[in-house]
Amino acid sequence: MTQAMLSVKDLNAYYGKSHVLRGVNMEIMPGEVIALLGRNGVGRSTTAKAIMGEVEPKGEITFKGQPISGLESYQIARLGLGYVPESRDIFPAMTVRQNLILGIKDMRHPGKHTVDQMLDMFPNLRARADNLAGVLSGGEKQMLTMCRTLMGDPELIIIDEPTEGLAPKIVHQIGDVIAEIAKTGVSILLVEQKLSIALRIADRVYVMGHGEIVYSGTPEEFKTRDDVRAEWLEV
Amino acid sequence: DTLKIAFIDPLSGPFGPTGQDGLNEWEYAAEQINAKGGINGNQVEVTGYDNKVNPKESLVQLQKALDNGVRYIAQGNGSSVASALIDAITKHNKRNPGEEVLFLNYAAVDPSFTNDRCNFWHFRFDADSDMKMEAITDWVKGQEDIKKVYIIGQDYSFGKAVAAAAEKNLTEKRPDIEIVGNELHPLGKVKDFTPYVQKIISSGADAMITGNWGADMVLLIKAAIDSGFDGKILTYYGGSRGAATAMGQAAVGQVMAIVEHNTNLEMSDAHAAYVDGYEAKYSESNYYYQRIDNAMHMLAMAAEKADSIDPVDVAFALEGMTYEGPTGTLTMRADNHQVLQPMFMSTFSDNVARGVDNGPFGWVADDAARIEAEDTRTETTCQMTRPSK
Amino acid sequence: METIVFSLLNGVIYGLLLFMLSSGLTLIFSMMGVLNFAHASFYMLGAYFAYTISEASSFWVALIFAPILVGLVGALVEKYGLRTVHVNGHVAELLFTFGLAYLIDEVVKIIWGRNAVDYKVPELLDFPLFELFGAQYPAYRIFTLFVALAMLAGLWFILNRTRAGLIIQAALSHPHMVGHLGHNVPRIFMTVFGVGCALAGLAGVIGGNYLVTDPAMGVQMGPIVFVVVVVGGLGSLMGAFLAAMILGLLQTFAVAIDARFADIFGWLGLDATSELGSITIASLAPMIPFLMLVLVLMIRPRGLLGDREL
Amino acid sequence: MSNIATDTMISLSPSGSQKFMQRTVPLIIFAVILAVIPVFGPSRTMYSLLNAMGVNIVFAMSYNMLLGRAGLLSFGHAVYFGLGGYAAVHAMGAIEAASYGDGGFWAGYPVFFLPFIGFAGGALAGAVIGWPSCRRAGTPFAMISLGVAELISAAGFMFGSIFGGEEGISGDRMNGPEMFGLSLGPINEVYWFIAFWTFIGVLGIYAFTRTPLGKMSEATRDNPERAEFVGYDPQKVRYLVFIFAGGFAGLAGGMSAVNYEIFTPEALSLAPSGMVLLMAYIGGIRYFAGPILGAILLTYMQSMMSDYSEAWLLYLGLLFIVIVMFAPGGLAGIFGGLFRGLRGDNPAASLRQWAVQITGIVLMMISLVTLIEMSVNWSNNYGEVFEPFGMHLPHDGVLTWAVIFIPFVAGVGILRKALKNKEGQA
Amino acid sequence: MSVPALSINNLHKSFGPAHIIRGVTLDIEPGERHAIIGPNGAGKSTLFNLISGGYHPSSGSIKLRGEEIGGMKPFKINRKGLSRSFQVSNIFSNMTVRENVRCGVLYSMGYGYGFWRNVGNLHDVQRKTAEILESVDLLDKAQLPAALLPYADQRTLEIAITIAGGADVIMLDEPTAGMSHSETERAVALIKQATEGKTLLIVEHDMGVVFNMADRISVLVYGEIIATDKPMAIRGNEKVREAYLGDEADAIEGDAA
Ligand SMILES: Nc1ncnc2c1ncn2[C@@H]1O[C@H](COP(=O)(O)OP(=O)(O)OP(=O)(O)O)[C@@H](O)[C@H]1O
Ligand SMILES: Nc1ncnc2c1ncn2[C@@H]1O[C@H](COP(=O)(O)OP(=O)(O)OP(=O)(O)O)[C@@H](O)[C@H]1O
Ligand SMILES: CC(C)C[C@H](N)C(=O)O
Ligand SMILES: [Mg+2]
Ligand SMILES: [Mg+2]
Repeated sequence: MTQAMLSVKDLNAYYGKSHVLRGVNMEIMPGEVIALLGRNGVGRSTTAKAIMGEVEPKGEITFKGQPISGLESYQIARLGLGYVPESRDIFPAMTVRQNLILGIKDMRHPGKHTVDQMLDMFPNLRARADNLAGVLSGGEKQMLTMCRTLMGDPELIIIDEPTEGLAPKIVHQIGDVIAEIAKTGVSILLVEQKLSIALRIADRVYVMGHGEIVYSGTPEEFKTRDDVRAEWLEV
Repeated sequence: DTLKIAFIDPLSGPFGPTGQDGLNEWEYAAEQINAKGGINGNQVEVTGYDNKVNPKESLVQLQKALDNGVRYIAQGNGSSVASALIDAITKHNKRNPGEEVLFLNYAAVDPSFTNDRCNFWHFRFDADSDMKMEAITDWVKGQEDIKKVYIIGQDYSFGKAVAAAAEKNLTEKRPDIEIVGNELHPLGKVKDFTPYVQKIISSGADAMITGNWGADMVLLIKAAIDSGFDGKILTYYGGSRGAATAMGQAAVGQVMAIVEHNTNLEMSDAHAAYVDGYEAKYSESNYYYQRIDNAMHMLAMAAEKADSIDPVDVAFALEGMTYEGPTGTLTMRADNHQVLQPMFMSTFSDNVARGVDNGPFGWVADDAARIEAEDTRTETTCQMTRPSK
Repeated sequence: METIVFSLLNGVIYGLLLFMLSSGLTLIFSMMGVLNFAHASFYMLGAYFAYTISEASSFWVALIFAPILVGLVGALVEKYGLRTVHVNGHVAELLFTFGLAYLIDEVVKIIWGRNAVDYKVPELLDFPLFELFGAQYPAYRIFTLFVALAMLAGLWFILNRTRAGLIIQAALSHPHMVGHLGHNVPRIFMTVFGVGCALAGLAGVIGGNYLVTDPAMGVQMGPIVFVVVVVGGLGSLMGAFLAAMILGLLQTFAVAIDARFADIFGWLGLDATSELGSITIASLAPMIPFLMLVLVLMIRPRGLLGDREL
Repeated sequence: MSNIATDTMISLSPSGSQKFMQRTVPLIIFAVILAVIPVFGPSRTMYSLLNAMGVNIVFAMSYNMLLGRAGLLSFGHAVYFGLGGYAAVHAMGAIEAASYGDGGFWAGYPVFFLPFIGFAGGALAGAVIGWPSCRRAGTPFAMISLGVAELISAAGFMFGSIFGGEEGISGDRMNGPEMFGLSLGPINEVYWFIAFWTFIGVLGIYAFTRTPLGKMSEATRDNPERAEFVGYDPQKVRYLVFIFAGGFAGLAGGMSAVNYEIFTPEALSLAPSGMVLLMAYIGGIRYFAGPILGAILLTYMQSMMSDYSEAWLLYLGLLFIVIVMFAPGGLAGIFGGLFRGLRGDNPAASLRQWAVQITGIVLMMISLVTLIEMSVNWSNNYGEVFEPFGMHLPHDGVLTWAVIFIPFVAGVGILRKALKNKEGQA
Repeated sequence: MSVPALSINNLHKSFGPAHIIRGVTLDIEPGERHAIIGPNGAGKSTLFNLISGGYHPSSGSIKLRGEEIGGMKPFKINRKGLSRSFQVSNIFSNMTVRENVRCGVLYSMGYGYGFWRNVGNLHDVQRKTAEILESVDLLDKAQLPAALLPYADQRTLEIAITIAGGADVIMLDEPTAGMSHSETERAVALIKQATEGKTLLIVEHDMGVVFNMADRISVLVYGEIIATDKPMAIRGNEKVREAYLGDEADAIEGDAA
């Protein structure tokens, strides 16, 4: 059996006294695209944050067999985990190009992507390459964040709500891009609300409810499970 | 009983060291007099109160001192503080009859304290800045080769007083001397005096007169020496702590200071023992304020004469009192409460029996450099109002 | 003529000293956004370390090791102090350094005493290099000129040739994100702060014997360092250099000018004996930096060459 | 308009009794404390200390109108304190001149009300200087205030007729009509004057926080952009707040003028501006009462601690750093935490927790104080030795180092354990 | 015909060389609900900023009820009765929810920069605040610090502050971004109710919201309005499909989970 890329066992997390994650278990195999679904506020973003070390994780998280809970976030990143947060966090006072350069972890060993490739991928960005990132439109910011993370050559990317606030057409494009990225062999953990996208590109689906994984299966199987949808996704 | 003296001067902060030296000498003087039975049978107790050279803080410390039963205040660092204290003490004495307080000024030399603003409760044991300038210019009078003089000082009441006196005295005593510059610089703000010094050098001055003290004095002299100024530097406070280190070999014979004492004067055995005792006790500081020793003795004599340690009695007794001090006869003028004492134009030297700042340099004054007490007398505009006895 | 030559020379040297002092702060302030109030205290530490080292061995050893030591102190301060406060924002950082300044000043007094120490110019450089209009020019001053230029070059390299600057700037807006991109932000912060302090230390090694080494030297130089950095413009080393030079020259020229307000504004009917009229230009010298500070902030908030506003 | 809205309005805003408990009671307690102090027959020192505290309380509170409430970090607040104070001293002089001279307006003006003049002076200065400085917030504001403070205090030494040079301007408070039977001569009478104005100052500043302008100053601090989109000009808000802060600083200046009967240009300089910053911050800028605590503590340290230790500035620096690092809420934050703990579900546990923490802190302090005092005494080099409680602690004594190390190690150990426990509980 | 509530004429905006708004002309009638859609980066938020005073137009005019407001300061425009929300929540995070709303209310009720009145005693302000909280259903959270609100509630508060001042032209920038389906529905209902009788200008990417709410829709692409029309017509417009909607035009419900 191949080793899981990322494995999360019995993960708990707290905000102050509120217990947000209550024993999350999940596994991501190399090259897999996983969609993490769930209602607002069930803890999907928190799961991402806990894996990335932004929220203190209680439980076992291993990446390529190596335990990563308790590591500093830069150490986690250097192991090959990329993260596109919900808040996007572009660096507003820097140009688009500088933002991209910052995605490179070590200038001496730049990754396989170059800034130019990235700008080709998103023509919108190319036009703004030397503008300050702070003035980008909401959608442009989203694209920038994804590219920036790719610059670091991650083996697994956690993407939190990439399509939020995007024009319908772009939403579709983003879906394509993610699928494209996946094809290069990168594993992806996609936190998404829009089922159409999630189901189109995911190999497997996890559904989260009340801080736990309540369902996992393939998209095909999931489409047949109206009960899961009804109980955990719709209102 | 004890006679309590409150020493209100800076004990922390940038001026802390200067204040600490003063306190050391007051304490030492008290110790010595206590060993001989105290003042009129009372032990003397000196307590330091830190005013951080701040007039307002001085008033808080004054209240503290009053609480502790203090009736004598000693202060010297800064005429501005002295001025505030004089005001406060006058008001206190007016508002609290029977609890009068006496102010023993050992270093604040603004001439107005013994002129227009003279005050019964204030006695000054240091020569005022006019008197010191008289002494300096008297010395200049004899120096034929000094033709051009540059006056530089700090921009505040004291610096202005020095400049005015220098100008007035020089024109009177040596009308041939050209005053090639008269400059005031901001107090304690200049970091590099080189531009000033170069101005002085280009003016062709053979001598510079300055009342600067603290960092302003050290930096000024250092810049002058580094830039090769070779005229005389006539100072008020060249002898104070830390200056010798900064000046170094190059300043020998060039820097002079007007003081009431230096440790290389001829001293009686008793006095030498006194100085030695001090320097042994406080190895980091040098014996500097002879006037503190003088003040302590005069206070003792006055108390004995009045047979009381009540400030009012002591004040009346102090008026006009003479004292045979280690350097000669001292007189406390009755008309304005200013002491008259012999002064010395000391010269910075590397050939000394006693060095300062733990170094090889020190200050010397020969007989020619001595100014007799009577010669330092200046006119006063004081109109003293005295309390009824 | 004399005055002009002197003032130029002195202005330049004083300006360079100011630049040396503030270059470290430019680094720290523009990269980390920390208004380090203790910067001048690190300058003082540099001078004292240099004094102690040069007593034990020589000035040249001190020239190398004193800044390194100061840098280490700075790095420790960052690691165990500033880092904790960082999360509470810039005001907290600033206040931390404010307290640190007190602390360093007091500790210096305890270790080296309250008086000036005899930190001497190295004998090798202790001679008048040339004489101009009767005034000697010490070789050491010219030496400072070269050190300052070397610093300028070195710093320019650090700021422009390394990505550290970018990373730190990024970390100011989103520290977590920078971590997620694989950058060890804390270590970079520590390094920058350390290097900034080391630069202050170097200025102390040079300035300590040029001026005086005493416990008040830090307090005296404190505010003017800010002026240089702000007037020069955030993030701009050349700006800081320019500002330092302008300040140095203006202050020196002001001292050299023998004029009173009345001489200049006489046409307004200002009387030389009046209070306003009798103010000399020279006495305004120490105010010039602050006047510049206020004017620049009001008219051109990004400073002379800054690339962004404060 | 519906009933619901009316009902909810009532339920939303605190009830009358709540208001009374939260707002009126603390003020009454404050007034009572002020009124009761003389009953204990304070000494002269105590009085002068209390008076200084009163002045600093108002000064620090006025500073916090800027820093805490409006988010404006100023390094030059003493300028307004000083200018207000000077206005008051000059007025005091005018009163004196008028009462010995030919009367006029000033002859009838009681010294007791000089703080009004101070307020006017400070506010006027704020109105003039604030105009350019309030255009920007944040660091530019801080830097401008620094520059302005340096400029004004330098000018203070230049214009002798206004500021009196190094010596300052003095006055005599015992002139003009008496108020409330207070001659203001003896210090205990001055106390009543100070107490009165301290209360007025605190009350006034409190009232200000409750006004629309006061509320909007907080809003502008949090989010100036949004404030602009609800109809407010952030510059104008800052400017108006600045004037008021200047006014109350001037009020404190007026109190100080009467208390000390002297004002020196130093009062305008960076040092007091820095001090008031320390007071407000150490006290806690997020709490209304924070600056009061800070003013009390720092005034005490400034005047009294220098009697006990030469290293008092070192202690001040340390205290400040510790607060900045570990208790950004300041003293008020610490007390608030204690209070909440006591009212929480498990007061006994919190008490135990604090007892442990305090033990740890005290142990570390013992070691630190010993180290510092030993060093200070030793470095003074007069052969002095630190001798607390009859112990003899020279720098080379074994006992000394034992007193330094053992409590330190013990203290660190205890604190670590305490912190671990706390985490375990969470 | 009545004066348009908002009338934009040949508006341009450039940032340096970047020409972002390229001649927008648009009239919005009083009481109309008007949506602006368009690709990311088309300039929708920029247009909002121009109208509300955040940016200074490069050229062209903006009239509010016939009065020119182009280039005025935001607070002046706000006082004339135009209020906006932000794409990213922009609230007073250290204040409570109630205080946040009150900040929105104060100026419009004439209390301005007053420093002689106690806000606690301004009963009309209290009442208005309560009304607004009530209407957006935040009453039970009134005493919470705004920073602690869940995301969706923060968005709601954002709207509450915007409508608090009683402006009759309301501009909302992506009010439902990041909300779940149910939250979106609630928000839509709330917006409909709160802007009853007022002029509404809204930017949204959620086509469900747009088509459900708008009387008319303008499509902004690269700084130009390529179409302004009734929803049905926009849906059928080929240019719009190509530039913006893509295949989504058919599945207009939106498909938030
Ligand atoms: N910083 C925080 N402090 C306190 N509670 C928080 C914090 N961040 C999130 N929460 C709470 O934790 C829970 C889970 O949040 P999380 O962001 O993981 O949800 P999510 O599933 O990603 O939902 P969303 O669709 O809102 O992004 C929510 O109830 C949220 O209110
Ligand atoms: N201050 C500015 N300087 C330079 N370019 C700017 C500035 N503000 C906005 N832009 C550019 O203008 C374009 C329009 O931005 P805007 O924010 O208006 O887009 P938008 O239509 O709201 O997009 P979204 O739907 O993604 O929010 C973007 O390409 C952006 O980069
Ligand atoms: C201690 C002295 C330097 C004080 C100074 N002479 C003065 O009167 O101000
Ligand atoms: Mg989320
Ligand atoms: Mg937008």
